[in-house]
Amino acid sequence: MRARVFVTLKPSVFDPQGTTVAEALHTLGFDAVKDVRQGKYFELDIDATTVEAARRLAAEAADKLLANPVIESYRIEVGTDVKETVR
Amino acid sequence: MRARVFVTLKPSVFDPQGTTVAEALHTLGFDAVKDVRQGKYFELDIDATTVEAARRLAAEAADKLLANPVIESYRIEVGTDVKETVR
Amino acid sequence: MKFAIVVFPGSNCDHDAYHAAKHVLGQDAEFIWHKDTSLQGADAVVLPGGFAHGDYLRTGAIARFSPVMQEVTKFAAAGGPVLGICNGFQILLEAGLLPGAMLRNRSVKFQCEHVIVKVEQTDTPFSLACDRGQRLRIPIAHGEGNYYAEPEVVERLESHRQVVFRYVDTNGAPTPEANPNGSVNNIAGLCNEGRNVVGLMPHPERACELSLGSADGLVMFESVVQSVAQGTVATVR
Amino acid sequence: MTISDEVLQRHGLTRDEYGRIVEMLGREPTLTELGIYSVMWSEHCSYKSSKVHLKTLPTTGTRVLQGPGENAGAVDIGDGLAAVFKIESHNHPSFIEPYQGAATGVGGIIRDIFTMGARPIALLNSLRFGSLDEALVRRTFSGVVAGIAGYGNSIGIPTVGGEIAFDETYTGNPLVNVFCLGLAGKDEIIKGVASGAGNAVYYVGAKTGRDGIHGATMASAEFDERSSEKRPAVQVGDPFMEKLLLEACLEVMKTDALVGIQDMGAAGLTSSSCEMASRGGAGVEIDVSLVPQRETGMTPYEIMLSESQERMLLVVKRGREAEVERIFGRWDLHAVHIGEVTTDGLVRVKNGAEVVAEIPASSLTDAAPQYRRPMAKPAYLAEAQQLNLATLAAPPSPSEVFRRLLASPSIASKRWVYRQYDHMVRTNTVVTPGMGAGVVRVKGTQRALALSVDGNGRFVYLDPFVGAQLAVAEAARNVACAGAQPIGATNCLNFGNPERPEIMWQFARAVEGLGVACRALDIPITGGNVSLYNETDGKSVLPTPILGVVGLIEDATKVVGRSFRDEGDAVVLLGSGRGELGGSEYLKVIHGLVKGVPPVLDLDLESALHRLLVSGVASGLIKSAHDCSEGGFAVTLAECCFGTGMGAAADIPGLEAVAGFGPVATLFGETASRVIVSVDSDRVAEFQALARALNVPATAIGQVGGDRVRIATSGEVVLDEPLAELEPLWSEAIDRYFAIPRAVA
Ligand SMILES: Nc1ncnc2c1ncn2[C@@H]1O[C@H](COP(=O)(O)OP(=O)(O)O)[C@@H](O)[C@H]1O
Ligand SMILES: [Mg+2]
Repeated sequence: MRARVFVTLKPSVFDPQGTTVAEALHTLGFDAVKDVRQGKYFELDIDATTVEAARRLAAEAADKLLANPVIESYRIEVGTDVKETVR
Repeated sequence: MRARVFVTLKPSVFDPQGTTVAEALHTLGFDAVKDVRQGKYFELDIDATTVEAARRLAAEAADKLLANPVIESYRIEVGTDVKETVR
Repeated sequence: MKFAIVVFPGSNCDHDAYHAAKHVLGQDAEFIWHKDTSLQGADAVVLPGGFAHGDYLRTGAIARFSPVMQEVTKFAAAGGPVLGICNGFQILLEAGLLPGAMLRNRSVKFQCEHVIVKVEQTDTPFSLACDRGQRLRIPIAHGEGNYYAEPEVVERLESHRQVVFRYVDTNGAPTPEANPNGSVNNIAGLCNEGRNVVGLMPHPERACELSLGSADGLVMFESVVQSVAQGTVATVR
Repeated sequence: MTISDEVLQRHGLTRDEYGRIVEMLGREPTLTELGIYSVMWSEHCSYKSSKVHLKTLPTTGTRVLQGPGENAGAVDIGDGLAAVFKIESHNHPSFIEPYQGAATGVGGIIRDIFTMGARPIALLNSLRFGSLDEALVRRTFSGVVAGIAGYGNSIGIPTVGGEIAFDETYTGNPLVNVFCLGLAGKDEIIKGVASGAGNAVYYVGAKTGRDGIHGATMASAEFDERSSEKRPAVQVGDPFMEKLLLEACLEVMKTDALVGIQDMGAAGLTSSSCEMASRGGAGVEIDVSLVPQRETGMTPYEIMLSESQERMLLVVKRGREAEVERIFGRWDLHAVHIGEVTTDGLVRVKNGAEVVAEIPASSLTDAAPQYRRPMAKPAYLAEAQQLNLATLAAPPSPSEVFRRLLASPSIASKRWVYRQYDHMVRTNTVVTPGMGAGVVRVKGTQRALALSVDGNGRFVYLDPFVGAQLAVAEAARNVACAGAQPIGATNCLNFGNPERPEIMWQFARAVEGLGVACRALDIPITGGNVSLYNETDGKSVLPTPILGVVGLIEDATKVVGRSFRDEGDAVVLLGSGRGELGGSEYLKVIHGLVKGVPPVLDLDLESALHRLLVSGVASGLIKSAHDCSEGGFAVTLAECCFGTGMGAAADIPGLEAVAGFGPVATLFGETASRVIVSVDSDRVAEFQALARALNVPATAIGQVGGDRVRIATSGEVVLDEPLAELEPLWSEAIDRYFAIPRAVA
C-alpha cells in the first residue's frame, strides 16, 4: 500500500525556503504567485492489508521520525484515490 | 487559489535521502515500510480565477524553477478537493 | 591575463578564487556582480563555490536566472574558458552549459575533506598543464555533489572524453571507496563538447598553497594562464 | 491596570521587581511596558544572578581593545588589526529542535561579531550530550551537528575546531556553545550605541514574526487563547539572509554614515533599542507599525518581544539615509526607517500615533535588579570527593582499558562531526579540526591565530574552583601547543538553577577559579555568556564553564599540530605525572564513577609551560605538540601517532598507587600541565636546555617509529599494541553509533 506523508512547517513558523522560492518566482515574472510554503514529501511503500493499518503506520513513522512536532505538522494520504496531473 | 506541487526524483534515479529514511525506519522497527522516496512539496497561493489557470501557472513555475527535468518529475493538485488527514 | 570571478549574493568562495588568481598566481582578477551584464573584458570566467541564492530549493536553480549568466553563456558559446567550482559547477548544470544534475551525497551529509582526483583529459583550458593520469589531492566541501546523468548521456560523456577529473584511490583506481559522494562513474569534473567549459566539485582554489595542506590545485589555474597565452582558447571581447 | 500575581509570574517578575518598575515609571506599566521589563530584567538579558560575580573577572590588559559590555570583546593582534570574538550558548532551543536551535545559535554569534565591524573568519563549538547509546541523544547530537554545519557552511565561515563530551547529565539538556572570531581594523571597531538627536533608526533584515515569544512572557488571558500553535518557541534560521546582512552591514560600516548598530538577538527589538539608547546616553523613539511583519495582527507587545532571526537595528546619521538604503538595496535588502534618536533618555514605542511604551532606557539596563543569591556548599561534595581505589574492583588489563578509552565517545575522533563542517572555506585554515587548536592565518600579515574551546564538567563538579582553573589552563595550553601566545579569552558558563544555593555556590566558586587562573596566566576575559537553569526534572547538568582562548602566532609558517612528523624523532614529555585519577575518563568508563578531586594545578608551571611551547615552536625545535587531557598519557601518545602511519615507543616513570592501580594511574591518570612533544633527535639537548631555563620538566622518553604503540613504565613494558588495531577503535567509534544495518534488498 502506498502512503504519502506531507510535512510542512506550521503556519506561524518562518519558512525561508518558501520565501526564497517566492522571491525567485517574482523575479521570473510569476507575480500571481502570492505565497509559497515549502515542505517535505515522502512516499512510503507499506506492507499492510488495510488502508487504516497503513495510515496508522505512516502516522507513527511521521511522529517518530519524519516530522518534528515542535515546528512541523504533517498530513497523510493513503491509497490511489487522488486526482492528479503527472508530468 | 491553492496549488500543490509535488516534486519527486524520477523512478530511475537513486534517492539517497529516501534510502536513508527507510534505513532509519527499519532500525526503529518499522519493517513493514518496504521503500521510501523523498521529494519536495510546495504550496503555492495563486491569484487566479479558475482551477485551470492556477494549474497552468503552477505547471509553468514547476517547469521553469521548481523541478529539474534531468532528475525530477512533478505532479500538481489544485483546489481543496483532496481527501486528507491533518495532524 | 584577467580572471572574472562572478559573485552571486551567496557565493562564499569568491574571495578564495580571487586570492588564488591574484595573489598566488599574480594574475589580474576582478569580481563581477551577478546583476552585471558585462564580463569586463576578462580572459577566463570563474563561477565560485558557495550557496548562490541560499540554494534551499536546489543548488544553482535560481542562480541560472541571474543577468550575468547570459553573458557567461555568450562567453562560453564563443569558446571562452569557463570554470565552475562546486556551486559554480552546479550552476553550470542548471544553466545547461554542462549536462547532468546533482543529487544529495550518498551519505546524505555535507562532506569536507581532501580527496584524490585523477586528471583524465589534458586538452581543456583547465587541465592543459597537467600530466594525463596525474593525481591531485584537493578538498571537497559539498552536500550535493553526487553527479547524475542518464546512462546515454554518461556514455556520450565518456566516449567524447568529456570526463576531465575522476575520484580515485591512492593507486589511481576509481573504486567505490574513493568515490566520496556516489557520483556516476566516479565523475568529479567534466567539460562541454567544446571543451572550454569545465565544472568540478573539488575546490582547486583551496589547494594552491602548501601551508593549507596542498598546492595541487594551482595547476588548474596555471593551465588556463598557459592556454590563454598560447591562444588555445578563444579570446572573447 | 491591575497586575495579578499570575501575570507577574508568567512574566518571570517578582512582586518586588514589579514594585521597582512602578517606582521607576512613577505609574503602573502598560502591558507592552511590562513585557519589555520582563525580558530586559530576565536572567538572560540582565545577568541578575551572575553580575556580582562576573565583575570580579580580570578584563583589562595591554592588548584589550574592548572588554565586556559590547556585543563582543576585542584584542589587538598587531598590524593595525583586532581579533573580535565571543562565545554564546543555545542550549535550550537545541534540545527542542536540534537542527534549528543549533543553526540559529551559530547565526546569533556571527551577528555579534559582524555587528562590531569585524568580518567573521572562524567558528568553533563546544557541545555536551547524554550517552550515544540512547536513540534520543543520537538524534539530538546529529541534529545539532547538522544545524551547525547547515548554517556555518552556507554563510561561508569555516568551523575550525571545537570539543564534545558525553555524560548522562546532559541527556535532557544538551549544551551547544558556539564561538566566533572576526577581524576588524583596530580603529574601526563599531559599537552598539544610539546617539545624536534626530539621527535615524533603521530596521533591516528578516521580517518580524511571532517566533520565540516565550510562554513565560505571555501576558493576559486574551494572549493565552491564541494557541501555542501561533507562537513557536523555536526560530528557523535563514543563513542566506544573514549572508546578505553580513556583507551589506560591513559595506555600510565602511562609510561614516553609521553611528551604531546592534543585532536583534535575545529579546529582539526591545533589547537592541534599549541597550543602544542606554549605551549612548540617549533616547530612542520607534514606531512598531513601520516594522516589517511576517504575520498579520501582531500587537506592539509581540513586535517588541519577537525573537525572529537575522534582523539588525542601525542608527544612521541624519542626511545620510539614502546612501545607506542604497547599499542595502544592492543586496536586495530593504532598510526601513522606523524611528529617531532623541535626547530625553526614554525608549518610546509608538504604534502609529499612539504611544504604547515610554520607559527610561537606563532603568532597563544599568538599573536592572542584581542579586547576591544565597549560596551553600553542595551536600554531594564531601561524599563525591572521597575516592578510595582500594574499594574498587581490580582494574582490567592496561590493554583493555586502553582500547575502551580510545573508543569512548568523549575521547574518540570527532571526524564524523567535523567532516560535516566546511573547515577550509576562506583559505586561511592552517591547522584543521582534529589536529589540536584550530589555527587560521591572518592574510596580509605574517601572523596566525590559534583558537580553542575547553572545559571539563566533571572536574568542576568535583571542585568548581579548581575545575574552572583547569578549564582555563587547558584551553590556553591547547593554543600554546600550536605555538601561540594566549592573549584573550571568552567564557560561557553553563550551570543549573541559580535559585538553588548549591548551584549558586558552584557558580561563584567557578568564577573565582576563572579569575585566579586568568590572572596567573595573564589572559584577560573580554566577554562571555551565562546560561543558567540547565536542568531536567530538578537535576542539573554538570557545572560546565567553557573557555574560549585566542592565541597569537607571530609567524604563520611556524605552526605545529598534534601529529608526529618524522620517524626517529625524539618523544619528550613536558611536565610530570602524578597518577591522578579523580574525575578521570578512566574512572567514568571503567568504574562508572565521577569521584575524587580533580588534578592539582600549578599555575606557575602552567604559565612556564606555555612560554616553553611558544618559544620551542617559534624556534623550530618542537615539531609536534599535544596536551595530555582525557585518557592521560597513553591516550595522548596514541593520538600523536594516529593518522601518521607511525607508532612510538616510550618509557615513563612508573607511579606508586594503591595495590593494582599503579599501571592505570601512570598510563591513564589526568595530571594537568603535561604535553607530549616531538623533537629532532639531535636537538633534544638544546630543547631540554631551553626547558630547564624555564623550569619545566622535559624528559626524553622515547622515539617515533615502528607500527606499534609501546609504553614501558620504569623499564617494564605495560602496553604494546599494534597501531593498526588501535586506530580504527578511535577513528570509527562515533561512526559505529550511526552505522545503520543495510536494508535487505
Ligand atoms: N561569563 C562572562 N564573563 C564575562 N563577561 C560576560 C560573561 N557573560 C556575559 N558577559 C558579558 O555581558 C554582556 C552581555 O552579554 P550577552 O547578553 O550574552 O550579550 P548579547 O546581548 O549579545 O546576548 C556581554 O558584553 C558579555 O561579554
Ligand atoms: Mg548580542
